[in-house]
Amino acid sequence: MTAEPITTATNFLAFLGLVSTLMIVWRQNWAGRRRLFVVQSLLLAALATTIAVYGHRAELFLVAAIVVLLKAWLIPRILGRMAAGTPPRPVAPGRSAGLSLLAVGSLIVAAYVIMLPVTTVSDLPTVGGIPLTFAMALIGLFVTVTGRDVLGHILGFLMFENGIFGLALLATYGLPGIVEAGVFLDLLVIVLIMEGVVLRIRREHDSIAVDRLRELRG
Amino acid sequence: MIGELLAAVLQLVLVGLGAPLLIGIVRTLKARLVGRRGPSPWQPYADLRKLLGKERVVSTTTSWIFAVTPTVLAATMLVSALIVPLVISRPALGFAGNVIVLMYLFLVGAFFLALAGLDAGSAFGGMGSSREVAVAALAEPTIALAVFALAMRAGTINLGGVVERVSADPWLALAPGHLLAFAAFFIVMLAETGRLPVDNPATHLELTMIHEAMVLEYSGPDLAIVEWAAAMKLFLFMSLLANLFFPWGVPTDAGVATLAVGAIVLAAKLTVLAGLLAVMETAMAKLRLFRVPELLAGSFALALLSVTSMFLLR
Amino acid sequence: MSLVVVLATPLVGAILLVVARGIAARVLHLLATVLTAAAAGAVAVQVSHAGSIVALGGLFRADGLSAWMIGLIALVSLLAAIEAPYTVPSAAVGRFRPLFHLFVFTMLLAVATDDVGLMWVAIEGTTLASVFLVNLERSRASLEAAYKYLLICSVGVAIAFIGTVLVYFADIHQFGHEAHALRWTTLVRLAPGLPPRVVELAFVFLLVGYGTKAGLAPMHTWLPDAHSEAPAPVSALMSGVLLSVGVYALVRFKTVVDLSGGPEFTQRLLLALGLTSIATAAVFLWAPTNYKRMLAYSSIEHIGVVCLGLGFGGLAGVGGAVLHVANHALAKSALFVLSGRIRAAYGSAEISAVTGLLGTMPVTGGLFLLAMLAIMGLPPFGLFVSEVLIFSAGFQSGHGIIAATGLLLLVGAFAGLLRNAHRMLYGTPAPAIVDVPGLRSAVPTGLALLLLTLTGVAWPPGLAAALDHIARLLGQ
Amino acid sequence: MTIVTYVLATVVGLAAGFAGVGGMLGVGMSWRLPALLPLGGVSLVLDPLAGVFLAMIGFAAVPASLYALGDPRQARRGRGAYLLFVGAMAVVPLAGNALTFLLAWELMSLASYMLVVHDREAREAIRAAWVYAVMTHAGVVCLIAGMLLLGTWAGSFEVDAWRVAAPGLAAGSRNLVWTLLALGFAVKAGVVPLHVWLPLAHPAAPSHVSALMSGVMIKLGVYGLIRISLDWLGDGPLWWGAVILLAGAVSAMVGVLSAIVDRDLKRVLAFSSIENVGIILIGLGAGVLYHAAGLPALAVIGLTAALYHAVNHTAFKTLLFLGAGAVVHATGTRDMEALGGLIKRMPWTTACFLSGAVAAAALPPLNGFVSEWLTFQALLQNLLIEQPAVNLVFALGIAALALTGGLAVACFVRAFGISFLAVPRSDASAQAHEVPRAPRLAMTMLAVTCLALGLGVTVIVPALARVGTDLVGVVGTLALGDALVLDVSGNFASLSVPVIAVALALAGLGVFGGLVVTGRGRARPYETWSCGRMLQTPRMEYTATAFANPFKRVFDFFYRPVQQIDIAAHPASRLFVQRIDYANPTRSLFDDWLYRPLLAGVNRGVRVVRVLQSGSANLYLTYILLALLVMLVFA
Repeated sequence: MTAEPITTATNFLAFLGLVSTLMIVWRQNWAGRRRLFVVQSLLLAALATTIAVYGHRAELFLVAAIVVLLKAWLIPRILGRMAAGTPPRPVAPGRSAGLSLLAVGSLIVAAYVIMLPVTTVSDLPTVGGIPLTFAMALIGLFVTVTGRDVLGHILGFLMFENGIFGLALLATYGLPGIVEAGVFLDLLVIVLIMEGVVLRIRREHDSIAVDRLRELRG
Repeated sequence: MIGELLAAVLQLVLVGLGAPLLIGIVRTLKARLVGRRGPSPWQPYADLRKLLGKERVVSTTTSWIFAVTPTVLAATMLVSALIVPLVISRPALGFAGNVIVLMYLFLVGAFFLALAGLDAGSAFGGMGSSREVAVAALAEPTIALAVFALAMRAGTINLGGVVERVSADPWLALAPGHLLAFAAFFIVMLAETGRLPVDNPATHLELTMIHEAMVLEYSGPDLAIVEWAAAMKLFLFMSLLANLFFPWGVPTDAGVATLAVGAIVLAAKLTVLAGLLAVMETAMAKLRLFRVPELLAGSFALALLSVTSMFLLR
Repeated sequence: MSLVVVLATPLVGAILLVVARGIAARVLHLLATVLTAAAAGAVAVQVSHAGSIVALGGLFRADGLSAWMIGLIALVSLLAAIEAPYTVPSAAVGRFRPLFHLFVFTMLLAVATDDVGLMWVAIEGTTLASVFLVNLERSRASLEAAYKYLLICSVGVAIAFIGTVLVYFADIHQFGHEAHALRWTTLVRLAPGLPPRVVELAFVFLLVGYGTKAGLAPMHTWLPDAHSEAPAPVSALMSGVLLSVGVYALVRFKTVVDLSGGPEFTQRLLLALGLTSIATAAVFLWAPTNYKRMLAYSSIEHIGVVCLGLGFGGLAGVGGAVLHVANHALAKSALFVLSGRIRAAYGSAEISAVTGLLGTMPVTGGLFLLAMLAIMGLPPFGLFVSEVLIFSAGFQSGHGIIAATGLLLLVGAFAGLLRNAHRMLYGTPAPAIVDVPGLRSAVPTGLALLLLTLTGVAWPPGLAAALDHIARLLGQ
Repeated sequence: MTIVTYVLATVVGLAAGFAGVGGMLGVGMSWRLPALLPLGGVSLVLDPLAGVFLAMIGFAAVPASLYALGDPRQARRGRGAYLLFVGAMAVVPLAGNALTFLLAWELMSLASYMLVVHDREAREAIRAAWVYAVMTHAGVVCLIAGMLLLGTWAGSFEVDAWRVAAPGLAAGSRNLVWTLLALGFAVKAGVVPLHVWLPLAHPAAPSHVSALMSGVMIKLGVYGLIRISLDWLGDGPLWWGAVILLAGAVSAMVGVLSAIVDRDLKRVLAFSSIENVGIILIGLGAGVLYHAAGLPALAVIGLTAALYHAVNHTAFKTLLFLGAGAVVHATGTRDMEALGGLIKRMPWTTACFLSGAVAAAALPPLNGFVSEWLTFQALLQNLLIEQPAVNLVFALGIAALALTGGLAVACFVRAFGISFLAVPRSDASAQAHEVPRAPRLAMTMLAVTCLALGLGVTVIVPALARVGTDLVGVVGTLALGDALVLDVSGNFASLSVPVIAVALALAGLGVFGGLVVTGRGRARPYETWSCGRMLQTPRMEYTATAFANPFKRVFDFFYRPVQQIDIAAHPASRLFVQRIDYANPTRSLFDDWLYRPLLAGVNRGVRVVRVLQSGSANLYLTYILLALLVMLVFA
């Protein structure tokens, strides 16, 4: 039976999303990561439009538009403003990307195993992409955990958010309107607050490295 | 009823007057054993009469306890005299108490004597009290177990009951448990009445005396009463030993003739025991104070043996 | 109608307070909290009669549990609002008031809404509203605490979002695109039909997510930093009710999961997390350096006890847990308010700096001693009775070993708490310390302790019935 | 305000006392308030056993409150806690269900904690309060666990339901419940090795409170043990009684041995409380053993001995603590090495303390002797039980009781002799003055009670025996002899304290009369003989440490004494000694091997675990990730 167009399209887009996430993990310098984040957001917007077209869900067009506006343009601009002050960090020698790629690989396998209950029970055409987007989320979490500075944390968190957004799209063809709006609002507010906090950290510690933030113990 | 009264009076007279004589006999026997002529057995009466005549000198630091103690000592001994079956198996106050009451009455005496020792405020009084109370404490468990052995055998711890039960069945007296209990009780008697291995009654050397140290401050009539009470204590302990473990000849009914026979039998037993005591005392030297607990532990082991033997041979 | 008023008052108050200045701000601040409290009272009365009230077409709904939480949030925010002028530095009070009311609004929204998705947004909102409250004093330490608080809670709540999405997926997969699929009432109605495996997977995400907000170990790491660096009224609010809102969300989802796949799954998880929380708290309570961190760890311990109560289940277990949430909120908010005053007087939050508290500050010291006794679970205060209730459920539900271990760990926590209370309360009093003047300032904490004695020794007539109703509501 | 509180306490005491006596005489009463609290609400039930303990609490609270009235300024702080303390203690024996019992029990502990931490500056009082609170709380947690388990298995938290359901329980579960509850009650009763809080807490509290704590509060631990062994859990196996008896024997010996060597007067009395609880438990253990072996008559005797000694101990220990309080009030110190010669300055207190000491040393004709004698009778009749192991336990009990009796005499000779007799060792005790009239009245009341309890044997033993039969089940008429003589088990043993007392009095009068009549009453005052030395100073007296020296040598395996001598030589040459300080402190077995290592272990463990909160955000996030993965895998 020929796969429906929606399955092939969503699987392909989800795959591209995962590749972009791997690229982010592989690229260490900040500017490259920010650009890849924009690519990832655009891919998600494309995913939303395909589901809107084939899944006959009109409101997803609006969602895709918001994704482009917010995640592809506004948030990267704020990230750029945040990173303006920091001196370009040389890539730490000896810190090969190989180790993290290995970890990311195992996370992808874990994502497949975790999502087994969902994939076995669901008969949605877009079921193939669910583990991929969940892997994107887990990798986002991994980037947050291994972030050496505040920007690493924020970027990891945003990737994690993207992964979840993708999962939501594939699994449920979009959440109810008010919840979707709430999520986007919260995301924007988090980034704005994070910008305020980062500014204050830079003023306080004149560096945004994480090991400056270890005074509260016990 | 008259017989009961007569028996009570006889017991009081026997204990009151007989005690110094017993001390005298022991002293003369000890002297004879070491080849000395020694004083006559009536010498203690002379000492008491001399002391009664002397003037009472009382230390300024003492309080009313020091003054009351001789009376308390004598009173406890006299009451005990009416409990211990001397000339009759059921004496006047027999119903009111038993071996445990007797032991605690002796403890009352020891308690007040120790306090009197401390009251004078001198080093010797304190030392005597401390050691006397230590020895008394360590002797307690042996007494309790010996009494337990008797109670198992006789089914009662009323003194009269034990005497009647043991005299009725002679084989009881020869049972190993019974003899072990006797040995344990004998060692306890030495400790309680301050005889040789534990405390030397004849010396005034500060470091060795326990009983004498407490009464160092007494003088005149007080000293007389204290000595008298100590003599009575020895008399009572020995007669308790004699009548509990070898109760033959202790009459059960209170006729004039039977009482006389009882008195004579008691006198005979006491002389034998006095002889045994004299021999023991001349044979042994005084133990160092911190070896006395080992002696008492030995007597405790004997008492435990007697209890377990009672079990096994029941 | 009163439900909308309860939600609207703090929101409107927050907006007005952004612009208000001077005496108007102070009046508006108090007025807003008092009005919220009144509205909460009205909601409680209506719910006790009608069982549950609905507003805005079912988006907002208050049943027994919500009414209980709304009442609690209103009460604690009243206590905190009255205390605010004393401990919040005057420079920061301009920024404090609007954020405070926004924080209260988000919490009320979380417990008042029926829509699970909106509840998620509201709980995320509570984090965002309170970040700058934690960093009010702009010290280096409070900045670090605020940053970690924001980061860890956002990650945690995002994990909870995965859970919410999975629940929504399970609902749609089974019953197609329902009108209000994410409403709790529909979820409970459809729960038996939901695929158990998916719902249980969702519950794991929800437990980790909302467990972070509730301060359950091992997701508790943000709590001691945030609560010790925040000003007293904020940490009173956070420790008292914010953690309980996290537990509220867990309870809502537990009911759904229990109906779909049976209670064993959630029981095992809740008991495990409950015990770990009490154990971690007991260890860190043994020798803390800072008394506000000590109070934060004691919150983790009590939330662990609540978790045990939920895990044991049964009328006594869940009822006890709900009562314990209220008791703990009252006692802990009173303690944080008092610790704020002690910090203002002694100038330092270190335990070693505070000696002879009963001598120098008799009123605050006395109340602090009573509140500490309450938090240690001693009668005549309510925590003793609710703990006995919870552990009686533990033994009745056959989890004897876990209940016994819990009790043992509580003794460890008791020993730690008492040791530090002794170092602060007794000893030679420091001379140059003066107590906050006047008894009026002691009225709010005194009131809270009085309420605690009520639940401890003499239960008001309706309390037992209310707890049973709530327990039955949650499927026991 | 203080006066009102203590008068109120006296009234509560009297009410409790008479209600208790009423309860003992069979007046049953029960009063329930189900709505007030969950798990069955509040329910109070008065039965004979509760009556005995209620009477004890009531009649001890009266003199204690009276004593406090004597010095209102010092008793001002903690008056509220005192009232709560007396009230909560009165509720404990009446409690009819689990929650009421636990609530009253914990309130009692809380009130006594507040009173122990009375003196806020004293460092060791604070540490004592902490040790006391933590151990009591651990005990309460055992009680909570035990009672909730019992409530679950019996189906209800009411005590009556327990009695009905107990026989039906499986043996294993009943033993588990018994062990838990026994541990909880043992902590409160101060049974060794859970006794370490008692010598710390009692001396720290004000005297009238430590009198109540020692006299009455630890008895509630005994009350609990009686309830679980004979009443709530039905008739249990033999080993229950054996455990109680052996624990009692060990506690008695450790208590009295520790009391003999201690320098602090109130600590001596606290240790003596441990000893007396040991004696009570020996009696109770015997009773429970007989009950389990199916000999109800002997079980009643054992229980009666335990109850009687509990009543007696309440009387003389309260008296002793009030006496010690008077001494501390007068001299300001508790150290016996600084006391002495108080008999001349405080005659009234000395007389009362002496009567307390004689009673505590169990000497006739006072009450201590009678109950110890009765305990002996209970122990001596163990031949009727056939098992040799049980007989061995009884033999150990007899030996322990006897040794304890002897050592108690030594302990109280030392406590009374060193503190009150001879020459004052410090100027504080030299200027001591008699206490006001109220404390003296309180102490006299108690002294008279001790004598009355001693002489009234034939009235009290039947009353307590009725309590015993009510618990153990109906048994034939106990042949307890007539009004004058107390017979135990037919003619096994008989005792008549009034007769002995009268005989002693008569003999004493006789001897004294003889002396006076023969005109030898006159006495010449002179200095104490000291081998011819002219100067007689208090430093020549025997001290408390010296008095205890023989015991330290004999029992050195228990005390493990440490020799501390430091010699201050003259700066010019080592040979000329200016001052020698000699101390011979003993070490506590339990502190060194049980509690200190426990605390050190906890501290080490905590230091290791604190690393978890190391401050790095990445580590915290890893915890969350790990928690997620672990739960996904295992759930």
